[in-house]
Amino acid sequence: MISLDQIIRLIFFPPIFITIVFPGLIALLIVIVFLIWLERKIAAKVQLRYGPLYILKPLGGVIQTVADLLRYLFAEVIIPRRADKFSFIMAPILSFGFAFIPIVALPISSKYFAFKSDLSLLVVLALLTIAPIFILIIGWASDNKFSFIGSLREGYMIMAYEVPLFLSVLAMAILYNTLDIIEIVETQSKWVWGILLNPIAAFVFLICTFMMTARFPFEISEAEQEIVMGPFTEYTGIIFGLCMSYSYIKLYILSLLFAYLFLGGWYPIVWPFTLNPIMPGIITLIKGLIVMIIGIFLRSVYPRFRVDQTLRIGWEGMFVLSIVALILSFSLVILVK
Amino acid sequence: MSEDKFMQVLIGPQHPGSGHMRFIVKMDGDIISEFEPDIGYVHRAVEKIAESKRYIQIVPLVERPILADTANINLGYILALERLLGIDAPPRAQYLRTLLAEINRIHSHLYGLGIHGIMIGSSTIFMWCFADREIWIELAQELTGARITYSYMIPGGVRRDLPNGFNEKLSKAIAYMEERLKDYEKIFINNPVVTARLIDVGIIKKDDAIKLGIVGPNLRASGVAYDVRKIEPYCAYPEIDFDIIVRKEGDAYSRVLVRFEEIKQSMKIVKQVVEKIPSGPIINESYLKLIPPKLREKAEQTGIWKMPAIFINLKPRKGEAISRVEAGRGEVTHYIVSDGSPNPYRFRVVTPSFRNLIAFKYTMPGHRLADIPAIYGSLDYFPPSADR
Amino acid sequence: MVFSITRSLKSFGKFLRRILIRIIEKRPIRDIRDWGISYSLWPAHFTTACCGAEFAAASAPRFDAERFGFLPFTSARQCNVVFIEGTLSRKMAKAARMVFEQMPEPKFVIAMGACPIDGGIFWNSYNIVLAHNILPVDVYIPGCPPRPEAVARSIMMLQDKIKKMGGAKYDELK
Amino acid sequence: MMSLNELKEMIEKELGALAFKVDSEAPNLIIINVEAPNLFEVAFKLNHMGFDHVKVVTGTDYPIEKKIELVYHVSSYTNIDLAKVIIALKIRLDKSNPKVKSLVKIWPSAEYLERETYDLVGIIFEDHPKLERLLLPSDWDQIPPLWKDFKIKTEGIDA
Repeated sequence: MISLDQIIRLIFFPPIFITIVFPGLIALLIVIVFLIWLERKIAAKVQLRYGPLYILKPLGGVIQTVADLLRYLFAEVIIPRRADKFSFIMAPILSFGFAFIPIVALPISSKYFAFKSDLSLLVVLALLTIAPIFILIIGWASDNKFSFIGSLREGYMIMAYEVPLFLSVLAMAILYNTLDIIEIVETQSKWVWGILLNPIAAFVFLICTFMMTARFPFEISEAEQEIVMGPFTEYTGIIFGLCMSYSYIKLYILSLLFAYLFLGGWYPIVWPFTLNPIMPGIITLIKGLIVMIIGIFLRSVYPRFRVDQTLRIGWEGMFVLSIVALILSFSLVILVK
Repeated sequence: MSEDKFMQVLIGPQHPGSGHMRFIVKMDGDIISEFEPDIGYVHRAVEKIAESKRYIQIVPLVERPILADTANINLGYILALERLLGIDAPPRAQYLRTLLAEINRIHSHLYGLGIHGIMIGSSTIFMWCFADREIWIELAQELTGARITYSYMIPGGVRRDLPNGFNEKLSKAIAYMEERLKDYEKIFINNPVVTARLIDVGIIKKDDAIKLGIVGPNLRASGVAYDVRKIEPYCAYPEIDFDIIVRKEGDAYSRVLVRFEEIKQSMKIVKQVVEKIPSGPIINESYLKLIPPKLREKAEQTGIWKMPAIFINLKPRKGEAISRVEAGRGEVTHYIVSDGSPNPYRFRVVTPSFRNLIAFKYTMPGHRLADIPAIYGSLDYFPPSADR
Repeated sequence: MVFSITRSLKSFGKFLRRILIRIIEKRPIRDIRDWGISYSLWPAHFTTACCGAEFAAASAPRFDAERFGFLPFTSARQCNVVFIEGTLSRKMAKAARMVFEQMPEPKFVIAMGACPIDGGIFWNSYNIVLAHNILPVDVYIPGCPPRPEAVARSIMMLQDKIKKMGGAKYDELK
Repeated sequence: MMSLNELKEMIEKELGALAFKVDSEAPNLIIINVEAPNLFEVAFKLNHMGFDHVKVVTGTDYPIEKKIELVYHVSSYTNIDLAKVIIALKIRLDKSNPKVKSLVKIWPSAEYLERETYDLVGIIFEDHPKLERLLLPSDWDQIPPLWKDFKIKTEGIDA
């Protein structure tokens, strides 16, 4: 017989807890459901509307996304005749998977993590870069001109946001003298938050996050009025649900990463329950949510840039800024030593 | 995909950025090399149907294709018809027509501004414009009794008098709108992303604009000071003071600005109209005579007139008439050929959108794919009115 | 050999699909599905004629159709409602049929305005098509043009039809 | 300021024998009747005078006379004096062979107007850059709908 105690211990076994509960699948699902609702609700608030409401009136229609998910779940899945069937189905699943995997490397606190590695920050970023490749495959497999153009745009964008993003992370790594997320957070708890140490790197990271996750004003690869739904134009049903959540997963992971790198991770308050993974988890999540909410709020302020303008911002703006951030980090390190 | 280096992209009619038409675009990489609008998706043969209808029945018919700007299109038709009938509206009716035309111009411009906003991705400006559009629609509704299909102007006058308390509501609406326009400037006009998207995009030079025969705000944004309200004043416009907004640049951004400033001008006109409006009958005396005295007495009290029965059998003289009117989107031209029967022999209406259609073909090439919605929105093109 | 395998795979797929549909059509799952669908009616961006102006007003702040979970969305593949906004011309009717066929099931049609019902003011035009001749219309909205309130009403009617009358059936069971 | 009569005389002088009748019905309208072969030359001269754009192109069917009347309404944007009038350039064509030289080369603004007239009235404009169906479906095979012998239902007893 497995006792209750064993079950609890199994659930709180770090690799399982992190992948399944937090920051893994369950928390992810709740956050996405909440985030998409919040996105529509914030936009509605700015736009003098109510937004989704009647589905659950007392709570302002918070489960609207659940209804949308149900519809996707029970909708017919259409595979266009001219599409390459295997890659058409596999590419979104794999892109979802690779966007999700980096979660494993995210620690909850200094004593609670799935695995400890000196390079956990690098692992997260490296895994995140794999996912966009499948977007290119999607565009090819759909055999639709809008998908094709959309995935090409994504292809152009990959370089423009990834190089500055990596450089800004590198700047922080130099500053903290480590690539281990746990040590990064611990270092911050001794000094000050990273955003105060190197605000330029934080800014670059934030902008690149919005570029990477197709937030406004960089919603280039899914630009509705130009190329319908970008790479995902041909997708129906639950596979489209995967595609749609793809950018939100990336937003989720990058926001948590932002919290670890720049906002002191789980460390604003000294909490008494050291063993408990819940409290530090919540603190990290709140910090991440603030970043996510900034991201979704931009929708109601900005229209979108053109693709060439975005690339220019990436290369001429963010790239240069990230170099400046690197120099700043170097000089700080030299100054301290 | 075709074998040569060009890629043909068909945009629409089911496309978030196309409206009721199709663009046949030939792309060279990300650059448009050929652009052909394919219209006719909303062609409902207004001109042919008009030949089977009585003159008064055409009043609602011409409104339908141009749902966003019904008052102005109607005014044009009525002016042409009045020229054929040899009749004129009394001064009060002229002022009321001007009032409705300008209210309609405001909400038509808000419509255009909003659609342009959503085209380049700003859903907020779309929602705001449509929210504030409702205020003007409600004012017009108070005046005419209908939400957007007013059928307010009739030969020889208008259908209803000014309702009680209209002036207060109007001044309230103007005060509100002036505040809101400042918000619009913050979120849309001065938004860095908007300026980056629209400045120097879709330039129509002055010479080209004249050659292509563009109309309305698009023409004025290219530096041509042509406004029918000044060139050939109709209704109460000769007695009203307003400016023609002209800009030199001719790009998408200047078209937005012209529209934006014209909203302010329209509010100025509306203010003057309610100040200057003379008292008197609202239908021409020759039609008024036909109303039985008792009904007439009642109508003078309530301000709501029942149309005389003669309207169903209006028989204009044999001949033809042309009228032009500055509608929200530009100049509307109505041309009626009458053979003396109660039905028109030939009815022709050329709408501003149809005149602006040519701008697509000659403006788009050389721009990027992402500029299509930016330029399309800036032209304020309303497909049903072009197709009729 | 390969051919026969693919054919048997196909027939197996069909069989699987039929079984899945049978399971989904059972009571508790069906109710959950109908609830989800009724609050998630997404029309495709497909404006057929001038009623589109009033349709846009219906999703704008004063009337805000998004309260019902009604969100105009990009392409037919991700939507489940065809909203016929006014007259269908012959050219547009072809497009409307195509949009309808591109949509995944279960899908619905709302026809707005007098024109799709009987032609409206354009009843004697040579270039129009009545909606019921090409699409299975679920809800009609009379009016020329209907007010945005009527659009909101039509959404509620369609929700009722899905929830109470089992409107969301897959094509194979119809 | 130029009065309507002065303008009329000016146009008569300019066009000479090309136009066989110039008159004005309304205070803003000057009607010039032209023979089809002279149309292009007249248009060229009008354009030279400053009438720089076409407002309307209309084709009207007269089945009893077996003619189609083609009207170009022309006006000006640049010259304020000319902008106040509209010139109606009228040509009568045989219904059996409604062919005329396109004026797109002179007034590019006529391109879509002429194309629509071709589509709905069936007038063939020679030298037009793209004379194809515009409003009607491309598989339209009946007579042009704006001809009087194209019957649609009408209200009343015969409906």
